[in-house]
Amino acid sequence: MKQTKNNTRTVKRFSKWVIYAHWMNAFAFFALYLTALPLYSDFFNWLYPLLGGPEMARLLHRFFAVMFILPPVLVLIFDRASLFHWVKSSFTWKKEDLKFFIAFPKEFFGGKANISKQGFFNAGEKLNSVLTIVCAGLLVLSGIVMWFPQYFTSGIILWAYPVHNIAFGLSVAVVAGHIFLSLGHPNSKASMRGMIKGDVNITYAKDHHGQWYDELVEKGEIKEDKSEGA
Amino acid sequence: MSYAKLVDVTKCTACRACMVACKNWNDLPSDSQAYGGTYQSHTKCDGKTWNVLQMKEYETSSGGFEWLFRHQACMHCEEAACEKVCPESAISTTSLGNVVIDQEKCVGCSYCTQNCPFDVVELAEYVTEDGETVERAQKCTMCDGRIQAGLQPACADICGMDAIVFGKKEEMKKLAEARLNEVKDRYPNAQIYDPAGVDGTHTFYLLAEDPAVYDLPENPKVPVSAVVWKDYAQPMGKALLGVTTMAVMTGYITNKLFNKEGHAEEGGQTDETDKE
Amino acid sequence: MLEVSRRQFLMLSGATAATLAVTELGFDPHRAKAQSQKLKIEKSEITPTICPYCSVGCGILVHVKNNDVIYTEGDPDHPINRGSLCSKGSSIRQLFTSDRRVKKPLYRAPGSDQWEEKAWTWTLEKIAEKVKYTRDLSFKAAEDGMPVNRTEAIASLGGAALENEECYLIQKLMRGLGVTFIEHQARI
Amino acid sequence: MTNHWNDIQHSDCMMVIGANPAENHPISMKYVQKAKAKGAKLISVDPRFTRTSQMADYYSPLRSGTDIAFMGGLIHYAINNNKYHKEYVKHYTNATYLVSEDYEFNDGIFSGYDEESRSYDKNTWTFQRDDDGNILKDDEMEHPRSVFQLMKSHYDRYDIKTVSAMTGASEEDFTQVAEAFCSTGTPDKTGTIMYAMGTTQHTVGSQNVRSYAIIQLLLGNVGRPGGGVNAMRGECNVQGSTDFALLFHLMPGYIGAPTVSEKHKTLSAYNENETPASGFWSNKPKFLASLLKAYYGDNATKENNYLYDYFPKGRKNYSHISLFESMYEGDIKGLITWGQNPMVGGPNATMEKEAMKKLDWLVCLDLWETETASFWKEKAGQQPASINTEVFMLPACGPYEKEGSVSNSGRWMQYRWKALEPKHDSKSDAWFAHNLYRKLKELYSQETSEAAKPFNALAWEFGEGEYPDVDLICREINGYDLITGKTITNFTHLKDDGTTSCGNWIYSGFYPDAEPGEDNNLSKRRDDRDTGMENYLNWSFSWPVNRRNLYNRCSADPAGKPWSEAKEGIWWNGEAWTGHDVPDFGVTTDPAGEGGKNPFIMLPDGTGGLFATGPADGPFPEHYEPYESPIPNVFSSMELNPAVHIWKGAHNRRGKFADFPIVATTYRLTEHWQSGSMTRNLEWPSELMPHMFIEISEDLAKEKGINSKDKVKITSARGEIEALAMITKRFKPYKIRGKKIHHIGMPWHYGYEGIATGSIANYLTPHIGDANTMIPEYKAFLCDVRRVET
Repeated sequence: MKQTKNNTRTVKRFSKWVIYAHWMNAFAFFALYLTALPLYSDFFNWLYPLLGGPEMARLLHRFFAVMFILPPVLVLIFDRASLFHWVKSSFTWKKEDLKFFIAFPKEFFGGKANISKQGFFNAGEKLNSVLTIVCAGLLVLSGIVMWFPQYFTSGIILWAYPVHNIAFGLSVAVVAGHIFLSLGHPNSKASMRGMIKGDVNITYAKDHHGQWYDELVEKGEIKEDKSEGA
Repeated sequence: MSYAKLVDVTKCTACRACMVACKNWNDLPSDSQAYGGTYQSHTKCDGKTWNVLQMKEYETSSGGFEWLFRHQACMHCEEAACEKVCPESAISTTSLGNVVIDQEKCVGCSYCTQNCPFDVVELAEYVTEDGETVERAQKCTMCDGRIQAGLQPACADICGMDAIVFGKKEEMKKLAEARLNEVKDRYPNAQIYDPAGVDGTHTFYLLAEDPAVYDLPENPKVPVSAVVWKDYAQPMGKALLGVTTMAVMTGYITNKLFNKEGHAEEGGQTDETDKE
Repeated sequence: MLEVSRRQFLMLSGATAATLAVTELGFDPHRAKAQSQKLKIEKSEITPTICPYCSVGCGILVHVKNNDVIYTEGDPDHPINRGSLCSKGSSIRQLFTSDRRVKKPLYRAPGSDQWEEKAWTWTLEKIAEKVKYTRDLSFKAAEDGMPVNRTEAIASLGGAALENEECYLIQKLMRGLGVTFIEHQARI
Repeated sequence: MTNHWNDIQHSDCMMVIGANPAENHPISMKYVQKAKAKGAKLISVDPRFTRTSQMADYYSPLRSGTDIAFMGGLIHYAINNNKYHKEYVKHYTNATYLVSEDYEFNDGIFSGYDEESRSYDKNTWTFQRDDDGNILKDDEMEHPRSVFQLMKSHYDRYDIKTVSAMTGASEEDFTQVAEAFCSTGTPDKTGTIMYAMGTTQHTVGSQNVRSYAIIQLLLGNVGRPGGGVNAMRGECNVQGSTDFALLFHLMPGYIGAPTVSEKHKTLSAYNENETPASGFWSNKPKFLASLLKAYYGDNATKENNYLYDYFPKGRKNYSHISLFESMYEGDIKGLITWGQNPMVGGPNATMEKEAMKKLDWLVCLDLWETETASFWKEKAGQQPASINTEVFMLPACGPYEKEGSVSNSGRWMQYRWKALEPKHDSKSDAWFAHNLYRKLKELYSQETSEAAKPFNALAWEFGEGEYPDVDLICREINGYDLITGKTITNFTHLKDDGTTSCGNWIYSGFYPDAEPGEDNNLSKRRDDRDTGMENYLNWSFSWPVNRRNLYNRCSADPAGKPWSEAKEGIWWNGEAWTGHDVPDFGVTTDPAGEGGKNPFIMLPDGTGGLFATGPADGPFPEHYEPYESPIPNVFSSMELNPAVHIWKGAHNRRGKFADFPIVATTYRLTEHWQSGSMTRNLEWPSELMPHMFIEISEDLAKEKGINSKDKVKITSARGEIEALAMITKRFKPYKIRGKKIHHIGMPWHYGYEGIATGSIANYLTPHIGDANTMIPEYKAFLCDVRRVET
């Protein structure tokens, strides 16, 4: 925990391994997205020359596929606790989480919502995580089948394509929302800091992750924030 | 007008001229395969060998013996799975009914090779207009250039036994029916194979035995997975993409409109103050 | 020289319609290119020949363009095969296009384990010398009180794929030299 | 072929024996199919079930080398079941002739046999004649010495049971075949026999063909549409190259080559001894004089007997086997091979390869490096350093890189035009012959030695160009009227007074009545309109005189009317013979007049020979076992054809059944051709049949512990080879005289050069040939097979 000059207090949120993993994964995702886009729809065929032709696009896609799979492995090795914490909280759902979704649309479209207190991961993040984990899992598994069809039965191979396709569509939707909330939506912008520097403004923590904030205060890790919540 | 190639296997002597004529016309490379223990030269059709003559020793249920021959090549399905799954629109059905792959559009993704119910499309080397050697999905085109110009496919043209004939589908169907009557005595299990599951094919057979004897699927279909994928998942995926995009855009706009004061300063300030 | 009547084109109304449709819908250069590539026998020079393999005697048309054989097909006007061929007959394009053809006269010296490329003039002279030497040494003008004019030290084998005119020439030359060991594939 | 390919469609029953047209003459099946569409039946008789068998209505297996037993059975069946065509037999064959009382047949031996020389004195194989020399006949064919009765008793032993026991064909299969084929013994039906090398490549090859001819004559099938005895030739011009006498015993046009003997000492002696009194061959002196005029041109005059003396005279049999035996002995110093590859195609190739080492020089003309050209290489199993043969491998050009004609099996002489210039530095064989001649002429021109004289006398007028002028060769073959300078109309105009020349009388007429410079080469004709019965009289040229079906006088009944409407050939219109073909008969010879019912005009007595006096090994075909046989002969105590020549020597061992208990045969495949140099060097045929294999039955595979695709070793008394196992239901063990006999087969196309390579099957085959033709017995020998442990 450190104090910034203008007295804005922050609290540690993510370890550097989580951050590395997140960005590596994010980068790989977009790279995968771009290298697959012309194959997804010939509307994007103009991308092939940029990618160096279909063969290169395919090669890059496979390269980035490895990059996409690597992050959880890295975290597993270097920061197991964070990984388990993330997975565990993502799949632990409580009543408050549901309330979050009732209030969220208003917040999303710029209104002021009264959102119930959220944990380390708020319900939105949890949903994002769950969808991300599921989609990534499907993408990876179906991708492996498509990459190495010789080891699978034709039924599995045939189904790998729609699965990859569906998971892709879903993950793009998830990612789009995720990005918007972290970049485009004014109320969540602060969270970007968490994924860059690893810490967040305490005010932000209080507003968006009330439960976590309370826990931190209770543990004495931070002092109570007196400023007005957003 | 729909055209079709009728393969009457009962007339075939397995001379395999169709295989050579195909390579000759289409300038395909040769591909010697390992010894398979029979006269059959290639295990199946692939991108280098667009038609393969199947030769099977078969003991009939009545204890008789038949050496069964079948010219196998792309079936040119009316409802072509390859065409359905091709992400590049490289595969299309022409006005004559034959299914062709545009080699310049194909990117070699092999979706078609995985989805063909008859396992005839395969990747093979192709030299592009730029002289680059790449892997492209290749298969029998029914000699598209020839038939568009009014010539017969090379295999039908070369066949001395009229085991391969090409013409209007209805006429070929009638011919097949007539032939079926003629061969019933010799081949009691003879039947026409023009599978309804893919809405009929433009290469169809008069078989001497059940399709299974020739390793042909009894009821080939466009794979359900391909239907799910192309008819549901992909449109929905695209819709989802659209909806998400719309939502994000709307969110962005509405925020600009209603949430001008917002909390933007928090993050912004933080970022700036970080640099010290 | 001769007229080769072209194959009776199948009248495909569909094909005509398709072409029309393409033109009506506007020119698709990509497709047009693909087509011109495919109908490769357009403007080729066509020469009829007879299949060099078995003796059914099928007619074959050889399509030549730019001093290369670009296609061979059954002669549709030939009364025996009417355009059809077997797998061997369909292969004769490669008799020309093969890169395995012997390119120049080859000579193998006694005891050598390799070929040497030679010019025709050298080769012809050398062979003529050999023939003359062997013949002169073994020539028998008479036997049992009658002229026999033969050599039994030279043998000639083959000719069943050669043309009649060539066979005539070969046997005339060989008998002119007095060769009696004249045999060909008909025996074996 | 007596008939031609298109004619097969007129048949009611096609018996394929000793052949496999679906594989070796694939397009012929087009006409088989046409016939079948009209209700005809196809019979396939073969040791193994082939692609032809699959197309057949009836298939009967037959152990290799038992054709005569099978055919004898058919003759027996036809006679005893009254299935033969009586009118035809009575008028058109020699069935009614009475045979000399001295002729006899005893326990496999015909009268006149000399064991020492293994040959027959044929003096007793003659007919009884009256004082005027006319043959005595019994029109009822009941006289015990009539050919018919002698034949009947000869084949008495060939009853179904015995035939089945010997051939391995079941009684049911045999009966089916017999019923189907003998049903053509009626005037309204015809049947054809299609055969090839499966028939001729036996020690009884000629008699195999004879046995076909006999059944065909009995059933009235010779000379009629859809009938005939049809040899399907293996190479595009084996017909032509035979017609042009690339064989030691012939001169062009089947005039026997003169030999060292009193009979041939002079031209007049030759003419006197070799010219029959009647039949078309009575014109032989005219043909020979004209031929010699073609050889020696102006140097040949009536006075110098057209330089007959210069024509080489042989003293022995110079056929393929004896050629290699002589080479093995070191007697042959130089060999020129024109597109032939004996290292793969020759019998007992192990030995023939050894023989090649004794050559001083070898010239090979081919498109590819053949096994023969590279016989000295290490990959041929040789030590190059120890071989002193000088080898010249000359690049020959391909078939459409030159021009000239080839004659198909139906004797159609068809022109091939030149499509493009020879590839690389290749030249045509004609170019080589022409230029070798010119080079030799240069060397001999100043000499007057005994050796130089005959060579210098040779006429060689084929133009001054680098290539010989094909048109001039064609004219010389057709022949000239030397007085007018025009090409001669046809051989009926040839004379023996030195005023005509003709390079090959049977072809005379393909280039008729042409002034110098005027092209009238009928082999170039391309009018594909049907002139009736699909004889296409205006397409190319068919020798003789554009005749499409030989002996076609037989297509009409004795009175000159077609036997049946569907089988019209030629007929007598009251004044002349007319119809769909060029009559093989005197055009104005009245059926009611003298000789009017004798359709076989090439034969001295004009009738079909059921009893033949020509063959070296008997007037009636008799079954003998192959040189290497798995079982004693049941028909007589003679095991081997008593008239075949046996080559002795360590290099030609004879295998015994005890050591080599499996019958083997060799054959060809659709995808390859002959010794393979013309197909194994091409990618497309090579990929269709890339591997050397042997076909074995499931039963034998089980006995020998051989699995599919295993590498196996096949051994015979002469050599051993390796091949891949093809275990097939198409080969079944035979039951011969109650004993199980295994039979295998293998293609003989493979060698060590080319894209598709494999063992040479002929390392296994023996040096033994037919008694008449010396054609080697490739089709039946003994071997053993075992799995190669890997």
